[in-house]
Amino acid sequence: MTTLLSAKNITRRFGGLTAIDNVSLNLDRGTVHAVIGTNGAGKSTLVSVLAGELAPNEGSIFLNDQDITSWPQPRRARAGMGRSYQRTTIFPSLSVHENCRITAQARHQKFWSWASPAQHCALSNEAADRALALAGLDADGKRIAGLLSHGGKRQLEIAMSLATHPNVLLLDEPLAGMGPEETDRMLDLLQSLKSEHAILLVEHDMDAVFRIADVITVMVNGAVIAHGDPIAIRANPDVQTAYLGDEE
Amino acid sequence: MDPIIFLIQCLNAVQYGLLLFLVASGLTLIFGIMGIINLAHGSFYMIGAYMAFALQPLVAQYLGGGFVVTLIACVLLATILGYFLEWVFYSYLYTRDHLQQVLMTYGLILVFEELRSIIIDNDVHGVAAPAWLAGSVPLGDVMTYPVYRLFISLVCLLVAGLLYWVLSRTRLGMMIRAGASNREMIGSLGININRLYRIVFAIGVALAAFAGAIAAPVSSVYPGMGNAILIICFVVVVIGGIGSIKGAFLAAMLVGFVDTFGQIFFPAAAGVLVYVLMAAILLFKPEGLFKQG
Amino acid sequence: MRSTLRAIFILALICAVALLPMFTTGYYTGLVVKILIYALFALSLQLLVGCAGLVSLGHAAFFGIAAYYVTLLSPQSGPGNLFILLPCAVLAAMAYALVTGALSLRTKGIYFIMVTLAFAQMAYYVFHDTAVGGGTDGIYLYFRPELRIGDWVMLNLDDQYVFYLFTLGCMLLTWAFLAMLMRSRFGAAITGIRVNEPRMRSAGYSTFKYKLVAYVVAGGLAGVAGFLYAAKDGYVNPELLAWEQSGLVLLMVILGGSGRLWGAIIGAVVLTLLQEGFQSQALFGELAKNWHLTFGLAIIILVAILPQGLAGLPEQLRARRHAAKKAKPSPTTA
Amino acid sequence: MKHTLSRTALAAVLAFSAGSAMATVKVGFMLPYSGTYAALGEAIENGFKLYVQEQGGKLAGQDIEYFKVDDESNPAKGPENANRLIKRDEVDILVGTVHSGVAMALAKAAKDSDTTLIIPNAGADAITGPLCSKGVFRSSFSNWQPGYAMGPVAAEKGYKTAVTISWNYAAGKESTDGFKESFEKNGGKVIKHLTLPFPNVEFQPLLTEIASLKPDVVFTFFAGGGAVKFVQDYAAAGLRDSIPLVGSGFLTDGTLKAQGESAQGLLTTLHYADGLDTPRDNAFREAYTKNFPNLPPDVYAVQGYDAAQMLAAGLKAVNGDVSKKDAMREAISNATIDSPRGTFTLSKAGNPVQDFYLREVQGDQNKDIGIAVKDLADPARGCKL
Repeated sequence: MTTLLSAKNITRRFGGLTAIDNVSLNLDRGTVHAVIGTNGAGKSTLVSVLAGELAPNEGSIFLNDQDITSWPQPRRARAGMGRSYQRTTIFPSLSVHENCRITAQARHQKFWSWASPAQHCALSNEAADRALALAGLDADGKRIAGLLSHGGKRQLEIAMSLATHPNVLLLDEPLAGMGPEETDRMLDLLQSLKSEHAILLVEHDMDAVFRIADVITVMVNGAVIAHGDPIAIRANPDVQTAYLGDEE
Repeated sequence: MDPIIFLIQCLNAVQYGLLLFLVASGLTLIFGIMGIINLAHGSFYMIGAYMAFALQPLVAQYLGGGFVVTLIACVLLATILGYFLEWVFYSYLYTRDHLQQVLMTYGLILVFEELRSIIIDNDVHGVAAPAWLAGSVPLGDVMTYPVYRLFISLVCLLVAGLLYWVLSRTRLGMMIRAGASNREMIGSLGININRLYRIVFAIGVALAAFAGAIAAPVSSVYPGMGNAILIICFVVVVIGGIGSIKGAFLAAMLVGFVDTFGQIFFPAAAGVLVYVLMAAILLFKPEGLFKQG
Repeated sequence: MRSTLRAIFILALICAVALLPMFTTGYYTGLVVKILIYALFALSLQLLVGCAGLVSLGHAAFFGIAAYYVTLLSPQSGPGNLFILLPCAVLAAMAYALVTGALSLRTKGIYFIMVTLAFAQMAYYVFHDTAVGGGTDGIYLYFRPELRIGDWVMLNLDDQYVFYLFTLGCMLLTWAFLAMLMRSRFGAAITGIRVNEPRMRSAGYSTFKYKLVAYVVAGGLAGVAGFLYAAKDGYVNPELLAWEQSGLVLLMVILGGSGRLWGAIIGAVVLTLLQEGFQSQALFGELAKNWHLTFGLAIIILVAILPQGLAGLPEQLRARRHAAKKAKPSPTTA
Repeated sequence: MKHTLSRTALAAVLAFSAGSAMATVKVGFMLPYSGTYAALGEAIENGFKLYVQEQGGKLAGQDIEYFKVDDESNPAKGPENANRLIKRDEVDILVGTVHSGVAMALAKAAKDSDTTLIIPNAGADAITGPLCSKGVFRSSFSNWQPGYAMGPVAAEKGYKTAVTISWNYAAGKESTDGFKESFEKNGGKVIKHLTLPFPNVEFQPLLTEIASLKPDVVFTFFAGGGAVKFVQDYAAAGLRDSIPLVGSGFLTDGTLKAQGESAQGLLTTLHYADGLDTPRDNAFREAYTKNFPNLPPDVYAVQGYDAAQMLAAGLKAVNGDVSKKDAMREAISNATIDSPRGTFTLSKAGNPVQDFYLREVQGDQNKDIGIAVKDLADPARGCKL
C-alpha cells in the first residue's frame, strides 16, 4: 500500500489558541483513514490545512513524496487532491451535470480558449458522466441541483470531487444529516472508491466509522490521543474516557 | 518652512481632521452597527450647513439668540430629522444587500440636493461668524490665525470627547459598542434593536449636521458641498476600520495632515494623495486599522 | 420554436435601431448614440457585476482614461487613424485595469467596492488637478478619427450616420463577444467563482487569475465605450471619471438586471430615457427644472420594487404567481 | 356654415404665410442659473432683455423668442446642453456663457453646427484664438485683457515682486498670465502662482503661504461667490494692511454688498466702472435700476446689454432675415457699439477693442479713478481667421 499523502508534525495556531498541536498522519491508497473527535477537536481545521486553505505554522505535507507545504490549494487540487465540505457547497442554479462538468473542467483548463463553448469539452463531459455514475446520480443529470433532496445534494458533493480525478479524497462529515438508507448507500460508494483512492474521513457517526474505516485517529483539543485499527481504538481506555465516555 | 508656518499648517490640519471625524464617526457607527452603507451621509453635512445659514436670521428675529443658539437649533432639528428618516426610509434598508443600499442612498443624494435647491436656492452664501469670534490671533510678525478656526477645533474636540465618554462610560455606549462588534448578538441580549438603531442613526445625523453648521462660516455654503466630503469620509471610515470610533478618529487626523501638507508640498498631486494612502493601507490591512469584531 | 422567434425579434429590433436616424432629427440621433455608448459601457460592467460577482464602484476610470488617451494623441491638424488610436486607447485602459485590479482583487466585499472607488478617484484627480488633461476645463478632439490604411480612407466617422452605425456595430459586437465568452470555459469558470469561490479553488481553479483577466477585459471594453464618447462630442473632461459616473453605470446594470447579460442594455436605455424625460418641459413642465428630485425618487422606487432588475421582472412575477398559487389551496383538491 | 369656414381657413393660411416674413428670431440663453455664478447669469439675461425692451420688444422688426438652459457652470454637461439648444430647439442665435470651460464647449458646438454665438462674459482666450470662427463674437473681454491692464499700474506704484492666485481653470490661468506679461515687461517679477480647484473656497492654506512669501503685491482672479469669500478671508487673515491686493474687476463687481468693509480701497481694472458719468451710462444705469431695483447695474448687465446691441446691429443689416448668416455676421463684426462702458469696435477675431479703467472701491461702488490702458486689443494668438 503506497502512501499518497503524509503530514508531519502539523501545528496551526489562531492567535493564542492552538487548533492543531503536532499532528502527523498518512493516507494510503486503498484505505479509509477516519479521524474522529469531539466538537472543536480541530478535525475541520486539519482538513483545511491538508487541502491548502490554511497554511500550517509548523510541519510539512507531502503528496507522492513531493513537498507541497507551500503549494496553494488550486495547485494541490490539480495534483490530485479532492475535497468535500461539511456544509453542502454546490451550484444550485445549474443542472446536476453542469455542476460536475465545471469541477471536471478544472483538470482540463484551457484558459485562453474563449471561442469554443464549454459544453463541447468532451473530456470534462466524460469525467462528469463517470463521476455521476459512480455516485449513483446518472439518472438526474438534467435536474436543477438546487431541487435535489438533502441526501442527493451530499451525493452530488462527492460526485463533484470525483469529477476532478483525485487520488486523495478529503471528506468532511459526508454523512451529516443523512437517513439510514442514504448512509448505507454512501458507505457502499466509499467502499467502491477505496480501491482507487486514499480517503480521509472526518465523521461523527461512530457505527459508520467502525464499519468502513481501516485505520482511525482520535483527536482531542487539537492533539492525537490514539491511532490504530478500529478494534484497538474501541478497546483503548483513554479514548473511552476522553471521547466515548463510559458507554459500556 | 519656518516654525510659525508649520504651526499654522498643523492647526489647519487638526481643524480639518476634527471636522472629518465628526462626520465619519456617524458614518462608521451607522455602518458598523446597522450594516448600512449610507451614501447620503454627506448630504446631512450639507443640510447642517444650510440650516446654519437659513436659521441664523430666524433665530435672531424670534429667539433673539446668537450663533450658539443657532447651533443648538441645528443639532436639535437634525436629530429629529435623523429619527424621522430612520423610521420612514432607512429601516427598510436593513434587509437589503450592500449593493441596493448604495443605489437607494445614491438616489437619496439627488433628492436632498434638489430639495435644498427648491427650499433655499442655488447660490453660494457666506455665513457670518459671531462678532466675539471674528478676530484673529497674531502669530509672529506678519502672520495671524483666525480665532474662529481655533473655536471650531476646540468645540469639535469637546464633542469628540463627549462621544468617547458616552461610548465608554454609559449603558447606551455599551450597547452601541456591542452592536458594532457583533450585530447578531445584540438581539439576544434583550436590547430593543429598533430603538437602538433609531438612536444611533439620529446621533450620526446630528454629528454630521453639527459639523456642517459649525464649519459653515469657514467653508461657506454651496451646492454639492456634501458630495466632496462624503468620499473623504468613506476613506476615513475604511482606513480606520468599519465600526471603530477609535479607528475613525486616528484615520481622520491622518487624512487631515496628509491632505493639508499634501497641498503645500505637492500641490498638483494633493487630491491623489489621500487615495494613495487608502489604497496602501487596504492592501496591507484589508480590513482597516482597527477592524471591530 | 421559441428561440427562433426570439432571434427574429432581436434582428427586427436591430434593423429598426439601425434605420432610426432616417426618421429623427439630429438631436434624437445624438441621444440614441449616447444610449448605445452607455449600453456598451454597462455591458462591460455587467461582465464584472453580473458574471463574475465583482461589484466595482470605479469602472468609470477606464472609460475616462481611454477617452482622454484618444483625445490627447489625435493630431490637432487632421483626423487620427482609428487603427492606431482605438487599440492604444483600449490598451491604456486595460493597463490601468491590470495594475489596479491586481491590487484591489486582494480585498473582498465592501472593501473591494471602496478600493475600486479609491483607484478611480486617483485617476480623476490626476486629470482634474494636473495640466496633463487640461484641468477642469477638459480638452478638445477637433477631428473624429477615421479608419485609414495608408491614405485609403475606409470609414470616415465625421459623417453622423456612419458614426451612428459604427457605434451600433461596436455595441452589438461587444454583446456577442460577451455572450460567447460566457458560454466558453472561461465563462463557466467565472460563473462558478461568482456563485461559490472556495468550491472552485478546491476543484483546482486559481480564481485570482480568472478574476484579474475578467477585470482587465471589462476595463478594455469600458475603454471602447470611452473612445466612442470622446469621438461623439469631441470633448473630454475629468467628470467622465467621477464617482457619479461609476454610480450611474452601476445603477444601469442593477436596474437593468444583473441576472442577464442584456439586462445592462435595458438599464442603459431606460435610465438615459428617464434622465431625458424628467428634464423635458413638455412632460413635466415646471418640475423639469428640478429633475434630480423626480429622478432620485424614481431610482429609490425602482431599486426597491425590482430586486432582480427589469430583466428579472418576468421571473419575479412568475415566482410570485407560483408562490400565490401554492399558498391558497386550489379548489379542485376539496 | 361651410362658407364662413373657408374664409377663416383662408385667413389662417394668409396669417401663416405672412408670419414667415414676420417669423420670430429664436435666441437660446445658455447661462448659469445655479451654482457659484448664478447671480452673473441673471444679470446678463436682465441686461439683454432690457435693451430688447427699450427697442419696443422687437429687434429690426422681429419678435424675439427665448429658450433657456441652465449650464450649472459644469463643463462636463457643456456639449449636451449646447446640443439641446442647437439641435432640439433649433435656435438661430446662441447667447452664453459665464464659465470659460463651458464656453469653450459651447463655441465648439456652435462652430460645428454653424450657429451664430455671442459670448456675454466668458473670457477664455482660446475662443478668440485657436477656436475663433466668423460666427463667434464676444461682448465682454478676453481673460488676458484685464490682467494685462493691471500690470503697468502695479509697476507704476513701485511694486517689484508679486504673487498671483486664482482657481485652477482657464479663466484664472489666462488672467494671471496677462498680468505676469505686462508686470514683467514693466520691470516687476511674479515670484509664485498659487491655485486651487474650482469652485473650492478653502483659501486658508494658500493665504498662509502668501504671508510667508511676503510679496509687494498680490494679483488675483476670482468672481461670484468665490470673490466674496476670498476678499473676506484675505482681510480676516490680516493681510489687507500689510500686503496690497489688486485684481481684475470681477473681484469686486456685483459683490461689494456681500464683501462690505473688507473690500474698501481695493484697486481693480476692468472695461467698466461706477461713476463714469457719461450720458449713455447714466441712461443705462437709470433704466436698469428702475427695472431691477435691488440688483446693481454691474459689468455683467452691461455685457448682456451689449450682446443685444450686437445682435440688433446684425439683424438691421439683413432687415431681420436670420437665414442670411454671412451678411449678418459681417455687419456684427464691423459694428461700432455705443455701449454704457464707452463705444467699442470688434477685432477681426470678434473680441471688443476697448478702454480699461482703473477703479478703487469706495463704499459700495468701484469708483473710476482714471484710464489704465486705452483701446486695448486682444492679441488673438493662434487665430487663423
